[in-house]
Amino acid sequence: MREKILYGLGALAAVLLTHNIWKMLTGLPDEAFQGAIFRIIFFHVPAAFTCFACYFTSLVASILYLKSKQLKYDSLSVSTIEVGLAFGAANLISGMIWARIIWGIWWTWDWRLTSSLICWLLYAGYLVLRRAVEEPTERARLSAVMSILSFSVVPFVFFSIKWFRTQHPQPVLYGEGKMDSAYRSMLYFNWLPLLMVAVMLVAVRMMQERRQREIDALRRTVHAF
Amino acid sequence: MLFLRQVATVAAKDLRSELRTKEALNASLSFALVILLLFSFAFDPTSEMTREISGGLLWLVFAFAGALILNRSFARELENDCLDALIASPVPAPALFLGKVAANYLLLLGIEIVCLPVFGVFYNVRWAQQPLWLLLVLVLASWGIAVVGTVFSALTVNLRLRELMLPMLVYPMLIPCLMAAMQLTTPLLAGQPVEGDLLAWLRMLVGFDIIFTALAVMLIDTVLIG
Amino acid sequence: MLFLRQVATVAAKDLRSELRTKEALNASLSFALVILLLFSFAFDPTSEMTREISGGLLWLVFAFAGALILNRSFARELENDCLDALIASPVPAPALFLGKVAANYLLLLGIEIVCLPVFGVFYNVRWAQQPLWLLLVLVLASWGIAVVGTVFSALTVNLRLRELMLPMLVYPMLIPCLMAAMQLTTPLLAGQPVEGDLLAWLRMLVGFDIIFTALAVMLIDTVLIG
Amino acid sequence: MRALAVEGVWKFYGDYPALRDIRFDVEPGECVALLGRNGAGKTTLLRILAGLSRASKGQVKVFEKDTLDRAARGAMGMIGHGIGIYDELSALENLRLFAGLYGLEHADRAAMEWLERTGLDRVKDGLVREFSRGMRQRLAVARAFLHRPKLMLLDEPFTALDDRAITLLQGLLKESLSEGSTVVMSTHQLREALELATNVVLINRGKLAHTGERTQEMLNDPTYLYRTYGES
Amino acid sequence: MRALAVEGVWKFYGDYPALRDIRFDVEPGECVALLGRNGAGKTTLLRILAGLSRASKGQVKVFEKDTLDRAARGAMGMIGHGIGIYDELSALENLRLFAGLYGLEHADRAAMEWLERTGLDRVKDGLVREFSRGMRQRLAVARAFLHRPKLMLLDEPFTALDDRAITLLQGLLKESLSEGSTVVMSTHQLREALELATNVVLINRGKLAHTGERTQEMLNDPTYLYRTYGES
Ligand code: HEM
Ligand SMILES: Nc1ncnc2c1ncn2[C@@H]1O[C@H](COP(=O)(O)OP(=O)(O)OP(=O)(O)O)[C@@H](O)[C@H]1O
Ligand SMILES: Nc1ncnc2c1ncn2[C@@H]1O[C@H](COP(=O)(O)OP(=O)(O)OP(=O)(O)O)[C@@H](O)[C@H]1O
Ligand SMILES: [Mg+2]
Ligand SMILES: [Mg+2]
Repeated sequence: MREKILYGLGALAAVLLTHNIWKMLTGLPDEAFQGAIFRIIFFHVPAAFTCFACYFTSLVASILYLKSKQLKYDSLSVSTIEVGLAFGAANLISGMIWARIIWGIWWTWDWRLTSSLICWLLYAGYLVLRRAVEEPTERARLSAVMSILSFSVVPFVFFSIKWFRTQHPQPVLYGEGKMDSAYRSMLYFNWLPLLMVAVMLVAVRMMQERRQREIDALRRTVHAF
Repeated sequence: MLFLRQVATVAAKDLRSELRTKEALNASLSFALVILLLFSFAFDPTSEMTREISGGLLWLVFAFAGALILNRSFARELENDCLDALIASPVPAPALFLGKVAANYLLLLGIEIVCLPVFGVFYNVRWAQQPLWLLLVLVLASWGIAVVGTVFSALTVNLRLRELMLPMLVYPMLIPCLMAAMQLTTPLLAGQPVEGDLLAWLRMLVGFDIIFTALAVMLIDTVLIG
Repeated sequence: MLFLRQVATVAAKDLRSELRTKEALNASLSFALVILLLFSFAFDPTSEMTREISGGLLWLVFAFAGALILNRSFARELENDCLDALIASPVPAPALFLGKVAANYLLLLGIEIVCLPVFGVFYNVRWAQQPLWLLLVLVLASWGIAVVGTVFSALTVNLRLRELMLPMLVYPMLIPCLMAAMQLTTPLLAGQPVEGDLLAWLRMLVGFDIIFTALAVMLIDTVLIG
Repeated sequence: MRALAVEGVWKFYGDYPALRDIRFDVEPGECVALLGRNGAGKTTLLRILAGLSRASKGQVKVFEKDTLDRAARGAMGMIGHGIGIYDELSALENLRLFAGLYGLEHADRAAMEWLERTGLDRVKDGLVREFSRGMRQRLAVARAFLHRPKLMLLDEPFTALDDRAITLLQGLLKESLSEGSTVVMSTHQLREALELATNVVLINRGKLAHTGERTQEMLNDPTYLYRTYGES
Repeated sequence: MRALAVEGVWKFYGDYPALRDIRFDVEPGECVALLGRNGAGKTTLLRILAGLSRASKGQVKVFEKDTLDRAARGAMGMIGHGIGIYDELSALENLRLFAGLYGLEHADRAAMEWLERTGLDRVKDGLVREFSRGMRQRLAVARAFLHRPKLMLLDEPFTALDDRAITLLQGLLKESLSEGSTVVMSTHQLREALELATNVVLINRGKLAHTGERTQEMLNDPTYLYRTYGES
């Protein structure tokens, strides 16, 4: 049953995405300065938002784990971080493609770009840390701490364009940013399917984690003789 | 009061056993020298550009050499299961932690103060033109390094790959702190005072120290008692 | 023949247990990335000078990340006193040593080959202009790092201060090798072939490899059996 | 007032229960031998009692206080696998350090007293690094007894000790028992343990298999216990 | 041909002589209990016998060959404090590795045989990391016996083992003794050791204090040895 809902969600997301891409390509005019490539923003920005949402969920899950010691929160935390890393990578890569076309280089050591990368590396470090701890309860405890500490970088990524002078564009969605309403609504509307994909992936990963735990426990009981 | 005394007891113990053997201190100092040397090979330091990158260089050296001290901090407790003996005592975990941070902090500052003149000689930099500001930056940034490093030292102490995990996790976390220190140090070494934009970096250092000290003290119980 | 089979057995064991967990590999890779990041802050790499120091930067990253792999090499044997079990077996110490060198060498090369494109992207360098020469330099210099690092890993494995001693001893010893690699890599990354003066550096690399391999194989018995 | 109350303690490693609903009480002055096969969960339980690890479910009360409580910690002493002594400090410095951490009033006097009692006063300024194994073991004992714990937790204390060291430790334990202290020790050396014990707690794969007084039967044939209450 | 000949072995740590002119012979088929108080030098001696450490003076011959010799090493097996097993490899991979290192002809068959004999064949593909302590211990035993050593060296093999594990190990040792192998083991658990031993070597602070056959007297009262030959 649960799986059916998940597949349904995935299918819906796919439909929405195709619809959006269709509209992007046919319905929206090219942006005045950047031309066709500007459309990448519809993936670049929602990917970043989804990624932040995942990290935030992981923060909450980690705190809950430390409070309740229930391993399901640990599963949630690791699942969201893995998915968050995937969306973070999507954001980075789409940004790099964009940069290649607009700025002519793949990468520049600008604060937004760099802090995104730091953030990505920190959460990748979270996964490396997890692999280094055998025992599930201890792993959950240590990685919860790591997740909480790591989150301190996220606001930094978010506000870096405000705090520093960056080559990366200034905010257009919030603050005094301006954006054409057609673009804006498209952006939000494209965020929806991405978020749905994220939710689906997290749910699948959580199921895997639970089964993995069951298998591990069974194997431990077998190996305990 | 009792809390402070406990912090001091733990710090004194760490300092005493470190100063008795000077193992981590020597290793870290000579590592710092080796890195300075390696860098000077990698980037021909006679050129003008040394001046531009001096702050960055210096803090890289401090960060790398400091990691050795930090790594040793909790590793020292593993040898005879001393960590268990400490945790089982009535000293609260935050006191334990702050004691260790304090010891590491002093050791770090010591190393930095020894390295500065050496750096000045190697790279032909007159580093003492703004001594007070420089000291302030050292004091603030080293506290950040000590706090974050000690938390991670505690976090990774029981891992098989301790030596590996610590630098891998600590450096990204420290980047804001190191960055600010680098940005402040370069002009200070060139003799310019801290003003204008630079004050923002100083604020960032202070913020970093406060946030991470608070987080660390809150989380240390969880880290130490499984 | 038997000797080679023993070398292969030991190398295969190391590679297998490393690839099963990928711990050192992952950690060392992400450490490499972190160092690239740190360097980019320290030495504002947008400027023209990146090109001048790219070789130096690259080999510093390899040296730091490699040290982690090397550190792990004999440390891995400590966990359950496996080193004793290995030494007590009829495998001669040189076979043991070369097996471990081979495993480390492959891991190092793997890391380097992953890091190169990343480096190219981040520092905006077109690194693949002289692929064969570059490969030659990588192959030669990594062997040097692997041999020297593994000897010291064996030497320090039983010291309490393993994490401290290894980098402290290895880097100074590696300076000739790293130096040559840096001098060769910078022009190669800029697209110039190896000729003239550069050939001398290449000879130096080869000499370094031969001398240290010979020395290591001769001394390893003494190092391992106390 | 019970010296120790273990109230339905569970410990999970992941989903694997290493301890399952352990519950027993220890009255002051008792000496409990904590027995069980390899992997039964003795170390896990002792670490929870000492406050080095938290139970997943259930509670442990030491003199009716939580194990994380300051007073409870001050009343406990532990000898685990490691000696818990710093190699870079001298014997006296080590004891003084722990006297300080436990907030003893006459730290120096207590330290000197225990150095004397363990026969280490001659070498009190020697670095522990230079001590032989036997001397280190004595110092570990001195450290554990320094603050006169009312509840002593011992994890395989006789392992790898020679007859003389065992005699020293048994003597000290007997003495502190006679002064009303409580002792809980895990061990595989049934004979040594049962001689001292007044009560027995047997754990079998994480479950409490038997608790009760030590009987003469057990003394005569230590494996009796496993045969009667353990799995084959 | 003597199985083991220790000819005037000294070992210095710095200036401190941990072993002083140790000399004794072991004939094939004997089982020697190496006894001594903490710090007597048992581990030091066993490591020299196993070729893990070199004597400062004197010689050790294993089947009349030097300990560093290939054939001598192939004829020895050792169980030390650690289990000497890789956590990241499976049980089978571990045994296959050591079969390879010892150059056994039918590596796979030998590995499987010992997995069966130690009751580990069901979990042969499980990573050692996930094994319980008892299983790890069994695997360590399997590794040590894998190449059917003619001379087995054991350093405190019974320490921290439960009754069942001790029985397994004693059984295997007895079997290999009956097949003509030789055993040298150090231990503080006199009772278990003396039951098995045919000969006794007692070291006292690095000096040989007594060598000879095990007598009924020793069995009846294990501390007899220390009282008679040791310092008080
Ligand atoms: C690898 C390179 C890049 C990374 C890591 C990156 C990262 C991010 C992140 C994390 C956000 C969302 C956070 C926020 O809403 O403030 C964002 C938003 C945005 N990015 Fe990028 N970016 C990159 C390259 C680019 C490039 C090359 C451009 C265009 C020239 C660009 C244009 C934008 C725009 C317009 C936004 C929306 C800003 C807003 O309103 O918040 N990005 N980027
Ligand atoms: N850190 C850990 N991670 C996972 N499992 C563990 C851990 N520590 C102990 N266990 C498991 O918990 C169980 C109990 O272990 P414990 O060490 O408490 O046993 P014990 O009774 O002390 O055994 P021994 O007599 O061998 O010392 C074992 O099955 C063990 O595998
Ligand atoms: N690596 C070392 N460095 C210096 N001294 C050592 C070293 N190893 C052992 N010793 C010393 O050598 C002597 C013999 O030690 P050894 O470990 O062989 O004793 P043992 O008989 O095995 O004792 P135990 O019964 O406690 O295991 C001791 O005095 C010890 O302090
Ligand atoms: Mg135990
Ligand atoms: Mg010994």
